[in-house]
Amino acid sequence: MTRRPGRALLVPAILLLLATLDWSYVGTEQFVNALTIGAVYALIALGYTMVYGIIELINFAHGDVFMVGSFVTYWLLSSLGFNGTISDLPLLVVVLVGTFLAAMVVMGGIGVVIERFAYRPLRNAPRLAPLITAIGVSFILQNIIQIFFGPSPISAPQVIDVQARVNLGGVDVSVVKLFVIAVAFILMIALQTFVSRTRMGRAMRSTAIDRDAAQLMGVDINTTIAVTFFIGSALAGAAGVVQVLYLGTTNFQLGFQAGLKAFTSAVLGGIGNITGAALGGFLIGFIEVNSTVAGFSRWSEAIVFGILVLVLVFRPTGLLGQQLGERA
Amino acid sequence: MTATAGAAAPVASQAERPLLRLDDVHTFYVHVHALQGITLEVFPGEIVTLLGGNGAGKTTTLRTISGMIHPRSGTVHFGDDDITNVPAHKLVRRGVGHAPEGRRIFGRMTVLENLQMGAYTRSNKDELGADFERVFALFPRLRERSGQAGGTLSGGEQQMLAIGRALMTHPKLLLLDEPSMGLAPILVEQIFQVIRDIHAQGTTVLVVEQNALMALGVAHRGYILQTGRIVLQDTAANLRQNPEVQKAYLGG
Amino acid sequence: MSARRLQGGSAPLRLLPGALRRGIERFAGRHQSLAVLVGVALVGAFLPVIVGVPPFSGFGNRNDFVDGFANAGVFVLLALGLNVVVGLAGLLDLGYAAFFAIGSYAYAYSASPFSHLDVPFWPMLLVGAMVAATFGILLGAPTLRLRGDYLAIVTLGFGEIVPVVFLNSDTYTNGTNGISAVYQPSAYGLFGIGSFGFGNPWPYYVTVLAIVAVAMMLLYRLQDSRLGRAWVAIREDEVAAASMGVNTVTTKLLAFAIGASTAGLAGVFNASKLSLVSPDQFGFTVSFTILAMVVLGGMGNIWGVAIGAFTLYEVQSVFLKQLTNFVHDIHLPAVDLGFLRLDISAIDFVQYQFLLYGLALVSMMLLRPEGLFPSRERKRELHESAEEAAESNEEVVQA
Amino acid sequence: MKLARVGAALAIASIVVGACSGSATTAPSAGGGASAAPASAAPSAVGGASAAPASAAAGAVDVKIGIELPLSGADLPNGQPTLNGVKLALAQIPVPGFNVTLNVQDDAVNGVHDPQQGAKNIQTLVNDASVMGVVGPFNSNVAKAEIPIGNAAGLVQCSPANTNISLTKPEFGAGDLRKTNPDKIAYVRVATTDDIQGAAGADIAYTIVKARKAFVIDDTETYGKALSDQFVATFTKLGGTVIGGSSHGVPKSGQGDFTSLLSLAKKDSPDFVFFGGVTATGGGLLRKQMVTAGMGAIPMGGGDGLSDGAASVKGSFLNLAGDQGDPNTYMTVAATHDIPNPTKLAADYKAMFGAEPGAYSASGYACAQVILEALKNVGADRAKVRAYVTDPSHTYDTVLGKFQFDKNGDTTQRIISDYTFDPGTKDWKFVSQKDFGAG
Amino acid sequence: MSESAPALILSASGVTKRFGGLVAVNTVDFDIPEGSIVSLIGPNGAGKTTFFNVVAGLYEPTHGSVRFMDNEMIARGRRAWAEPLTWVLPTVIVALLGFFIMQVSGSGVALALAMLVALGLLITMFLLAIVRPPIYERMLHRLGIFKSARPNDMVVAGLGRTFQNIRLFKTMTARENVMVGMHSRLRSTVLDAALRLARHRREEAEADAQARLWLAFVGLKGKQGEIARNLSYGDQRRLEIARALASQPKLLLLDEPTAGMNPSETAQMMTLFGRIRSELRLTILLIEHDMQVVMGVSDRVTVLDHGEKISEGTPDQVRRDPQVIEAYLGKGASA
Repeated sequence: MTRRPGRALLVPAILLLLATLDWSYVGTEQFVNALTIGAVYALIALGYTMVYGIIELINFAHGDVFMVGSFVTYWLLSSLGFNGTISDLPLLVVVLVGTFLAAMVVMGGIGVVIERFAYRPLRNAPRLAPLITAIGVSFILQNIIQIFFGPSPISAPQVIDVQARVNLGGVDVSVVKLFVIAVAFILMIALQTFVSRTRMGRAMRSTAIDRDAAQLMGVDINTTIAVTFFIGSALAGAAGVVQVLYLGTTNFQLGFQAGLKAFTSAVLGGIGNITGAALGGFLIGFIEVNSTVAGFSRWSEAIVFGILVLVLVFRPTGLLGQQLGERA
Repeated sequence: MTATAGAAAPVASQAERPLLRLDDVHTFYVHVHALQGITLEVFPGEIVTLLGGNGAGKTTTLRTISGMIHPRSGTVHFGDDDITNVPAHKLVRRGVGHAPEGRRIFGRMTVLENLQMGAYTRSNKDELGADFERVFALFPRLRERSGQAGGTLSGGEQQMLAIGRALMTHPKLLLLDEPSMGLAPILVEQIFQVIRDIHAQGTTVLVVEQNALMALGVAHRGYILQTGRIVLQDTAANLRQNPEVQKAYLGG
Repeated sequence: MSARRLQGGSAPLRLLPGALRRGIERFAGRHQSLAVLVGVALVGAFLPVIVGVPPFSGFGNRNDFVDGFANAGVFVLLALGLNVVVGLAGLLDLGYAAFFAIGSYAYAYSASPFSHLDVPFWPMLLVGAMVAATFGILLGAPTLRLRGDYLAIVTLGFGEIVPVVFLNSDTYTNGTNGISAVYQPSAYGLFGIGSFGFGNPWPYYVTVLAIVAVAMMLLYRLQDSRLGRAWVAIREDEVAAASMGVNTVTTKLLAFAIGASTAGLAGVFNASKLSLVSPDQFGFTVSFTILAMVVLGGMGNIWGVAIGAFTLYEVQSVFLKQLTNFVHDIHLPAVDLGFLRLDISAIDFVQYQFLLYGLALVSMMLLRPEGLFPSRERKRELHESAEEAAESNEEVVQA
Repeated sequence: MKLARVGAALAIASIVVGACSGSATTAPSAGGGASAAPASAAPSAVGGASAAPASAAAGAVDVKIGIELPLSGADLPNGQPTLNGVKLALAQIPVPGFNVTLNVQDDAVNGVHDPQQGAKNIQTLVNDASVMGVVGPFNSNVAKAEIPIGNAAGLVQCSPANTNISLTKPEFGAGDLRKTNPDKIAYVRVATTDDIQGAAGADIAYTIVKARKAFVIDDTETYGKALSDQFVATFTKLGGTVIGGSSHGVPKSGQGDFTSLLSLAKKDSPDFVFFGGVTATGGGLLRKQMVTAGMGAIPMGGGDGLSDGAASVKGSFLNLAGDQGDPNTYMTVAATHDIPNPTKLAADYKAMFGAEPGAYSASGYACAQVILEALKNVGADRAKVRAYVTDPSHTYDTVLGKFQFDKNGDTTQRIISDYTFDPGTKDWKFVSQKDFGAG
Repeated sequence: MSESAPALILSASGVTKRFGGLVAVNTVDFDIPEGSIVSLIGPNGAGKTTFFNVVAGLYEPTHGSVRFMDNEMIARGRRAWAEPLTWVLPTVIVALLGFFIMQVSGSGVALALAMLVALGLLITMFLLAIVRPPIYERMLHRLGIFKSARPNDMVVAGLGRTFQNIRLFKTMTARENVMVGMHSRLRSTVLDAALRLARHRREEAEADAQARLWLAFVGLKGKQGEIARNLSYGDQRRLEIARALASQPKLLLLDEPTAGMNPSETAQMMTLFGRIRSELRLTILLIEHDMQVVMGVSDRVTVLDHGEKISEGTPDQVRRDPQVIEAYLGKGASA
């Protein structure tokens, strides 16, 4: 494909322009809010999009994996005896790194287990069958959490001081939010590098394109799909940690809305496309914040979906999705 | 053709142990009895061709050999190993390379990445470099296009890439499924020349073809399949002379 | 002549001995509409009888059951409608509850103290269906170019937008409070079973049976017509269908419209029976439940889908709710394993509804991915992937 | 496939195991845990049909109280403590000559309260001839589907929690709900209505907190929206300013995020934030985020949906909101403070269920008291029980204090109390109360 | 037609199709005289199938146009951007009118009425735009707005096709497949089917009988009840042709109909082509790799390479064209 080089820069240029315009409209604080909300959506959306890319499954349980991740974080922090801000910086760093690692590993493992028992047996089944099991799994996860942690919202320890602020261009911005955004970007870049540069990343991409051919190259499909689920779920686990750090509360029903938004993000960006999912997540964050600023908080959900519909009407495969050749 | 190629073993010696042996293999697709007792052998250093009409079971035979599908009964041996139920991805390490029907290249990955996928199971950097050189020597076009997405190649180039990718697995036995399908006559000749070259470099080849004329031109021996059974096996020369074969497959 | 009809009609008959079944199938093949009417009538007469005998009689009295059956009828209708969209035309619609909402609000607005209007129920059935059908077309139109899961997310979006619109349009919908005291139908003394009213589920039961029977009859007829073939053709291969002269746009829109109109009917009926509509009744869980009904029943098979809907409704709203009482009543002995004591009778299953429901969904899909009563097409599709992989000679799409 | 089945079996086993540990969190004394079931002291927490007080005589008349509450999913924290309140009442109040048990119906479908299921449940209770009265429902829209059925059947319902004005007051359309028997109402409730609560909230905010500029948020649900609308109306009438002129709706806020709304509010520097909603739809989160947004010093208030226990109660507003801020930071309004002996109720509840009572446990208890009182006076006759309960001349002496039901079935106890957060006890502290009379 | 020689059934001029940066077909002119068999050959990836899909209405061309049966059916949309205006403008005008009347008369009723009418108009126009009935198309034409025909429009106009990789409706029976092919020739509506009117039943019975005839014509007699996917490969190719014929086309596009067939099957196929021409008097456009087929049946042959036409003429002319030999046939393969 002989792409004109200007074309590749066009999308980022337009986005940058829009972002700048929006910045001047909503102001720095709301801009950071949008990035923060978007970062959480984007992290969850990545898992959606990876799983979709490799086995074409809308993994409705993914939002609940995120929810379980937040509970794992809560359990971890509170059973280690942390119940508030940690002011000792080295300790904080250790706790944060440890929490992220632990939550990501645990959730990745859970993702692999889910794939093994609920989806793998249905790999050759009619394509709606795994969709229904995905929703079944979502109910199971919700109920298990409800059994162990109770149905009420949980107050989770926010180890980073939520009141800490830094001055950014004349505006005080919450440190937690910046941390959330930074974590999201680091994880996204790590993922992108992993998928495009490593041998396993190539295996994942080739499996997504043609499972049989990948197998003939010596790729173990089952392992590759399991790794995909591991990474996707681990990212959802990271989002769960972020949820706890940022909002300090979680409940067993958190997953549905988050999953819905993340799924929307993934589709908006072009499902199966990692950059697209991230872009979609941030876009939805911006749409929500803008509708609130414009005084339409009651309608924000309708606006998000309305824009999604509009985008898809003009670009039927999402913003960065592959265009299909045939029309009918 | 290249300095890196090992010593060629052009003529099969029937006395040797077969490199590949299928023994009374029955394969099913759920309820369809696709292979109904296939027995065939490929000896080291041979080019063997598998001919037959559409739906005769040629592709299924290759998929059974490469472990994409497992037979319900019968055995498949590769060298001394029973590989009947070994999954495809493990067979690649043992030396079975398969360029599937319809090319099946990774359209969204670059040519280079496609070749790297072929080398997925291998880690020896020096060997790999040599193999890349070997493939680029066989198909100079691929070197020119190494940065291009596989899906944007022309049909012939895609076929070259598919074969090159299979070669990157460094196979002892290369399975080629309809390498000439859908190609212009001029390219068909090139592809068969490449098959000869690959063989000359020491790789055993099992090729499934529609184009019986060309296939029997390069092969040492051939099998003819009909509805999941082998109905005829002989040397290529004899098959070319067989009136039945001429009528059904050579348009004579 | 019609393998499809025989097959479609046979779903509930698989339990019968061969000769009898073949006889019924032959009859059903020839007089299909009659067979549907007779079938629904038989089922309709059978259900209230069976609940009078143990063990069912232990769970509640007959009126409770009949009331539940009338509710189940609403879901049967919804599933039948969604089956047209998902099962026949292959368009994955995840926001189907929107049309249910539209039908419900159409009736609630036309016949309640809120609007001071009192349009009779019976014509509103048609009007509700037509309003829903119109919205089916309007909401279906933007999705025409979309494929597979992109379609799914857009329909899901509409499914979320519609309740938000009802929630925020206070002037016309009474906002979050919803419209209550919706008028109930008048039987004009035509039924011998008493009038529609609270506490007497029978007229509703009979009405919903009649609606279901008519809907099933019409759907069978459509499925066997030019349109039905076009739906299946689009599901199988949209490009090929278009290249054979099928107008994919109108055909898809008709699928949306007919699916939506069935949901509209269900909405009108449900609003009148419940006498209440509120925006929170039409969330994603409703859409999803209907989809699960269709998939569990066997996509594309009208009888199968109806049975799937009935079964899932009863599981969700009766069985799981009664499980605690049931298990408690049978007094299973507690099992002492030393390290832990299992007393099944003491478990409060109400709390585990989610878990049981989720497990039921997962295990049913694992055991029968093609649904309880797969249509002929679906049964084969299940085996498609394996064969397809083998025979595929698809080209890598260029560009 | 085989593995998958093993997985399913494991999961089922986990329910059973989970059941043991799970029920321990809600009701360890109820026979769930590893300990042996209590012999006879308490009714089973199973909620089945056998919750009999130990004192029940043999040969007594079997009657039931119907329970119609959301008991699964997200609504469980609303339903379960209320149900437990009823159970406590049954265990503590002797009803000589009767063997009173429960008929428990859950109106949540897929974890969300569902009017259709509610209608079906009330139908089931109507059809159970031994049910003399019903405690429930919890949610207003469920009530709207149920009231006509109960009214037609003459089965009295006592709601512990409904506050929507249109359920009882004819001027807001309640007459339409009881068309079948307009003069025989069959629905009463022990909670004060939204209009009074919202107005009281505004009154307190204006006069006690001395707020002049309020920012109002609601959860777009029936209760929250009505409360905020009433707050906005009264607050404006008193002379205060509501930023934006009306309430800002945040749907599904329990799972959402108030950050950007708060950033928006901050620009207009409000001196009061009012939340119409309950803890589960975002009450606690909102307070938490106000702190994050640097608005921790601004007082926040809400209705009785937020006054759900001390900070030690898991999942309560105070538990979620944390204890940052000064004593005047939060305030809620709720029903009367004159509960005769609140500590005894809490202690008894804790003894029986091993947990703090919920916001509506006392209300559930009171509803049970009302029905039992009627039962004692008129015997096992559903029609008479209905007539007795709804008779405006009867006064009930309950755990909520003394009250009557007016001709619409609303409680005459229209005292609204004001609570603030007490950092010492980490609990709500009573400040004042005001009687809104019989209006 | 007034022109010389045989009339053209299809005439493509300057057809170009780009996918992203890739030019699949580059300024190709192509004519098909009525009653002829014309072949399109060229190496794989030369753009044959893409050109085919443009002609069949599946792809909108980047440049150029296609006339079919004397109508310009396919071209790049002209003034297509103006189409949404036709939906919105009437609405705006009516709404403005309402405002005007309200200003003049001071009554809100007129405005309300106008708004209602405007909304109705908007919905009507929108629905018209989706369904695109002939009236709407005529209106667009009068406004100078041109939109390419869709595949089904081409079928109605008289074009039938098969696919390179067989694209049957796999789970339908052979008979049903053929009946889908008849779709555009059947008239019964939803209502007819729902009410099972006599007319609908008659039409269905006729269609059924006709489907059997078509199956018999291609040599699938007695296989009407078979599920398409269970048919043998050759039979599937035949069924695809029967399905295309059922739409009663004037021009039949066959995309590699003998691919994957052995010589004897190919010979039978060639006989079938002959019968289609002689008995049904159809024009055929053929994409083929098998030179024997191409040279055996074609009146004219066109060669594409890299999206461009490199040669055109009778089979003999093309076979000797050095350019064709170099790019496609190879030196030894002209046999």
